[in-house]
Amino acid sequence: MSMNEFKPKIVAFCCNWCSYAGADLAGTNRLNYPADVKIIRVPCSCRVNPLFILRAFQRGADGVILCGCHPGDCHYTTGNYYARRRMTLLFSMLDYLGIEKERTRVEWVSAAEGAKFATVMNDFVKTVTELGENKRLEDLRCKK
Amino acid sequence: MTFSYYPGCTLKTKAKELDGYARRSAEALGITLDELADWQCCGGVYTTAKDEIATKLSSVRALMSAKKEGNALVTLCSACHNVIKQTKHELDTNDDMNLRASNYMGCNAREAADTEVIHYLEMLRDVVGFDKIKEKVVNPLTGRKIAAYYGCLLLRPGKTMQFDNPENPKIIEDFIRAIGATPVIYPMRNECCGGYITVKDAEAAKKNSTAVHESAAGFGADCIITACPLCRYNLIKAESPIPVIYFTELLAEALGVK
Amino acid sequence: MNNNLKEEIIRTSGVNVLKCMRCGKCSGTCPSYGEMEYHPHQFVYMVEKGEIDKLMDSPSIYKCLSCFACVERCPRGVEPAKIVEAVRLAATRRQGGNHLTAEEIPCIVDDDTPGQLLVSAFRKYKK
Amino acid sequence: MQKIGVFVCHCGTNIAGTVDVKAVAEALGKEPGVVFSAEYPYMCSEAGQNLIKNAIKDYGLTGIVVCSCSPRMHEATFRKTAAAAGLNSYMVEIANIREQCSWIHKDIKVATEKAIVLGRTAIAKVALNTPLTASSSPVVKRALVIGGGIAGIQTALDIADAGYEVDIVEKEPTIGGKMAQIDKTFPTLDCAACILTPKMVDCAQNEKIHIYSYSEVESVKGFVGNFTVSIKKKARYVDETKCTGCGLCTEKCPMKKTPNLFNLGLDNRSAIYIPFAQAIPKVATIDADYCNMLKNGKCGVCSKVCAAGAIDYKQKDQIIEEKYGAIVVATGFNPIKLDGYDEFAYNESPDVVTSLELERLMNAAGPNGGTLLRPSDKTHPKTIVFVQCVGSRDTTDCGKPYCSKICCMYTAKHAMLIRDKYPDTEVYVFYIDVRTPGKNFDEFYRRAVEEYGVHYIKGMVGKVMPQPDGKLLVRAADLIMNEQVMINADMVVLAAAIEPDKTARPLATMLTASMDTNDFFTEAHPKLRPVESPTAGIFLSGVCQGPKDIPETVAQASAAAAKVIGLLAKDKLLSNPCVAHSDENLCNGCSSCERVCPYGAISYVDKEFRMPDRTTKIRRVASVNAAVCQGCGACTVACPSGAMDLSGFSNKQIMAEVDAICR
Repeated sequence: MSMNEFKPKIVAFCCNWCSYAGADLAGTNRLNYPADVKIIRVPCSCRVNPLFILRAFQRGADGVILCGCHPGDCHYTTGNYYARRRMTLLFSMLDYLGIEKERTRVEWVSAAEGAKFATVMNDFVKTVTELGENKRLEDLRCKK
Repeated sequence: MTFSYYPGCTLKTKAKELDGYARRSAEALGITLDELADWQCCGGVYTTAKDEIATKLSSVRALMSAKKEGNALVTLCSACHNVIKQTKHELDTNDDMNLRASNYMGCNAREAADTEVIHYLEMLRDVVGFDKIKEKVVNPLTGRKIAAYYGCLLLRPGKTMQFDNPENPKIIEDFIRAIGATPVIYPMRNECCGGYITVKDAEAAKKNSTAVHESAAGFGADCIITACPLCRYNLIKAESPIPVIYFTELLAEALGVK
Repeated sequence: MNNNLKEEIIRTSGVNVLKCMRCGKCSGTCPSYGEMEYHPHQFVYMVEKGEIDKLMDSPSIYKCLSCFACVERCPRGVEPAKIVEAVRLAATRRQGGNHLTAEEIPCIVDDDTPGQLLVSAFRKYKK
Repeated sequence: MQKIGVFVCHCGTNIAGTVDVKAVAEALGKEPGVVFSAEYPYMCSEAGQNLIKNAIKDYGLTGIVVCSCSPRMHEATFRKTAAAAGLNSYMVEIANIREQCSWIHKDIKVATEKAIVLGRTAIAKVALNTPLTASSSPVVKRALVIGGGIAGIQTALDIADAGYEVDIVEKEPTIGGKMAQIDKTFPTLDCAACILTPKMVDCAQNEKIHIYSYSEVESVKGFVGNFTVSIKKKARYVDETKCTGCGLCTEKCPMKKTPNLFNLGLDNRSAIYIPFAQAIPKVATIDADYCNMLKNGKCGVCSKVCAAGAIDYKQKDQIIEEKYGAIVVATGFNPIKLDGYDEFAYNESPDVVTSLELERLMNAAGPNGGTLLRPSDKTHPKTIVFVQCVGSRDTTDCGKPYCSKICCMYTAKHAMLIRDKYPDTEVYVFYIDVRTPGKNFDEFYRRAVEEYGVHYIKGMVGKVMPQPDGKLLVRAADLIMNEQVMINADMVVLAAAIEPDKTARPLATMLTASMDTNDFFTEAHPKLRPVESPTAGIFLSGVCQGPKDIPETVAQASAAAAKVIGLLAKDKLLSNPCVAHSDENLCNGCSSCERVCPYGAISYVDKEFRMPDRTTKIRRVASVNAAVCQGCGACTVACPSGAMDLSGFSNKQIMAEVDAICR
């Protein structure tokens, strides 16, 4: 597969209150970002279990991004702080396992930041595309 | 404290007193000004165009040699300060400028931006401290009403120069208070004297300069001080009714080293 | 409408003329306003319209003092002075586009003329 | 085995324009578990909903997926549709193929492929959905209004009118807000105090309304229908219940050099003060920064002259806790600080004033008793220049990018009033655009020009230069004449941009209500839910949501009140059933979940378990209070044994979604 054709698989976890709404706003404002990003709605960034991210990489995702409300603005007061701490640990472990740090990211996107959502996604897809396919954690048994 | 010092071309010719008083005062204040060995003329004005690289290289070289000396760079002439500071900012923010300057110079030009550029007045305020100057004054200029003339080069563009509030500066006023005189606030103190236009349109320059000295005199100033040889030249050419002198002259006078 | 020139001006100045909201504060603050045929706000608008030739041929480009009052006070961060500079450079870079020659200097200089004046004038008016 | 129905919406051309909806319906029809798949131009229309209902009945569907707009838009609609057809409303999933697909992609092939992936992700999820039933919680029949300006006053009056208790928390010693400082109102020119003060009195006299003046919200806990709010009553050193508002103390107080903040510091008052004659509550307050008794322990004059014995120098801040069903934010605005605009000489000359300062200068209760005089020398100004958009529509660091909306109208009002009262005064208004949409607004502005001879000049002022003779030389552009004008003015009035009150940001954090980048509260929907915050139970009234004038503020205040009344009228609220639950067999009682729960919804109970050997054992296990749980899911990740899970967003469901995306 040549680099030009490589289309990364990217899973984006978005909290329902800020980032999912921010993604909607990006749509309402017709701001483009690559179709490689597929969003999973979660109530809060703290709902994202590290296992979900491991599962994504196991199933062949090339990048995983977690978006939540800005620190201090969490709908559930403190959820994004939990998420930030958990992800810091998880990402450094993944880095150790050979999943480059650039393949994982946490971003804060508020409901009003449609433009930021699009910018973040464009940038993330670009970064992951440059890294190429992720094979390190992919479970070949999952492949058909 | 030791600083690298960039005097600039005019301070070696028509504005020797700006330079001389500055050196003597610095000495009196315990500051060593170490003149850069190989400085070249800054070019007088900063060219804002993105594709003008060569015109900015003398500033890059000055920054680079100060970095080699390991000192912050002190400037005195407003024009030199403006050009060097803007060049530093461009190196800091513009990758293209960096690349092209590096190609010209055969080294990594961005490193030049590490050099801190401070104007002599900023040195007085932030390094020496106006309080300290007040203590060292032997000949306070009590009763003198002095108008600070900033012009444009020291203050603008405000975001790059970071010198003072560009619309309501107070550094020279504080300086005037430190040497025992009374500052005169007048609205034209941050407006342009006419600058280089005097070469082609002396009348237009005169109009600008006249507005400045009329404003200062109207508010009761008995003298105007500046850091810029061109401002001084234009104001005097426009027949200022009150003397226009360099701020370093007053500093030297107050410190008793004139 | 000269699109190539327009692009050149926008590129060399680094200014986004579309940010202008036409308030005229640049012209309300310009100390050289009275000397100019085209005023700072017109520079911005005419670049947007691509009317660069008119600007290049106008003496207005030599009247700007580069004092940056318009840049400092613009509420939209448009930086009109950079536009004027870019247009002037485009004009002086043309063959025979110099606005100042060495021959003129002796008539201008007097005993007090600071070197700074001549250096800056040449930088502004001659290529 | 689930029987799933898939419904793909065209949304006119919004989706069908970039997504091949037929292909999507066809592809999703082949997914495992799917027994019905259809597309329709408008799924949210009655016909579309009927299509869903019929399919549920005809095919015995156990779950449905609607591929349409954002769930934030129509999830509730389709849940109702399902319920109407006898399907549990939580057996519905939405695939967002509009905001997150058709609207952001241009290529039909790419968008169609993505829509299919999003559809199959929803199918994978719905296959694992379980029917959920919402539990209910009671509603506290009392509302809190934060801010006692015209917005808060109107909201409180309307709520009280409907028979509900309502409290107003106002940080100043009196309610009234900015409107109390305004002299006249546009476009009718009636006096602000004449129309505002009766409403303030109504508030004070209404049995259902309680005013906490000189108070601030300290903390907010709870959720819609059941908030617990701590209110800090700041020490005013005067017993409100005893003070009669006679004002004798303010006359006798020797500290007369205290800046009068109600007059924006344009004159002075005493250290003990009543902000203005019609203040509500009409109770004195001591300014602790200026009172000699509080600062140095010397004086005590006010205490001696007070016949009611209301002065209490030892008074402390007091915290009051109250329960509310709904909270209305009405925190209002302030003009921005003009420190970044020294080209207009505001800090240099006292004769350069803001428009709000001009209101006080023209007000009969203001520093000059209603005669317009220059602050510097108290002379009558003959030439006045108004500068519009000072800090508004300004993308630099010191300004605001938005239009402050009210300045064009109040400037026309000021200009007109000045020309009316002082016909010898020339008035110039420098404008960028005159923005006067609104009933009778443009007519009002035109009257200023045509009947009152106000000089409107299109262009911006570049610099204001104070002159030695005390005049203000104004340099500005006249863009239509294409010339630079110089005006020798006596006064310059700056229409400063307005910004949300500084207390709004920390309040938003307490309320977990979202704000935009300018610190205005975000509404739940910009068009359809303009007075509700996205956070349930929080409502927005007045300028805290965006710049508006008095008529608009009052309209929004009443709208917010209507929403509050609608909420308080309910006895019970159905709560979100997507809450956490613990598998007692897996729980090891470690307390990890309890520690991360921000609501204290998790407690531990000792429970008897039957062991394999037929003995019983008592184990400590987690128990979730479903009425308190808000469903964030923090506990599900904290749980080391995997006992905790979240209904509606279960581990299995999210894993299935991940799998479907990566397939």
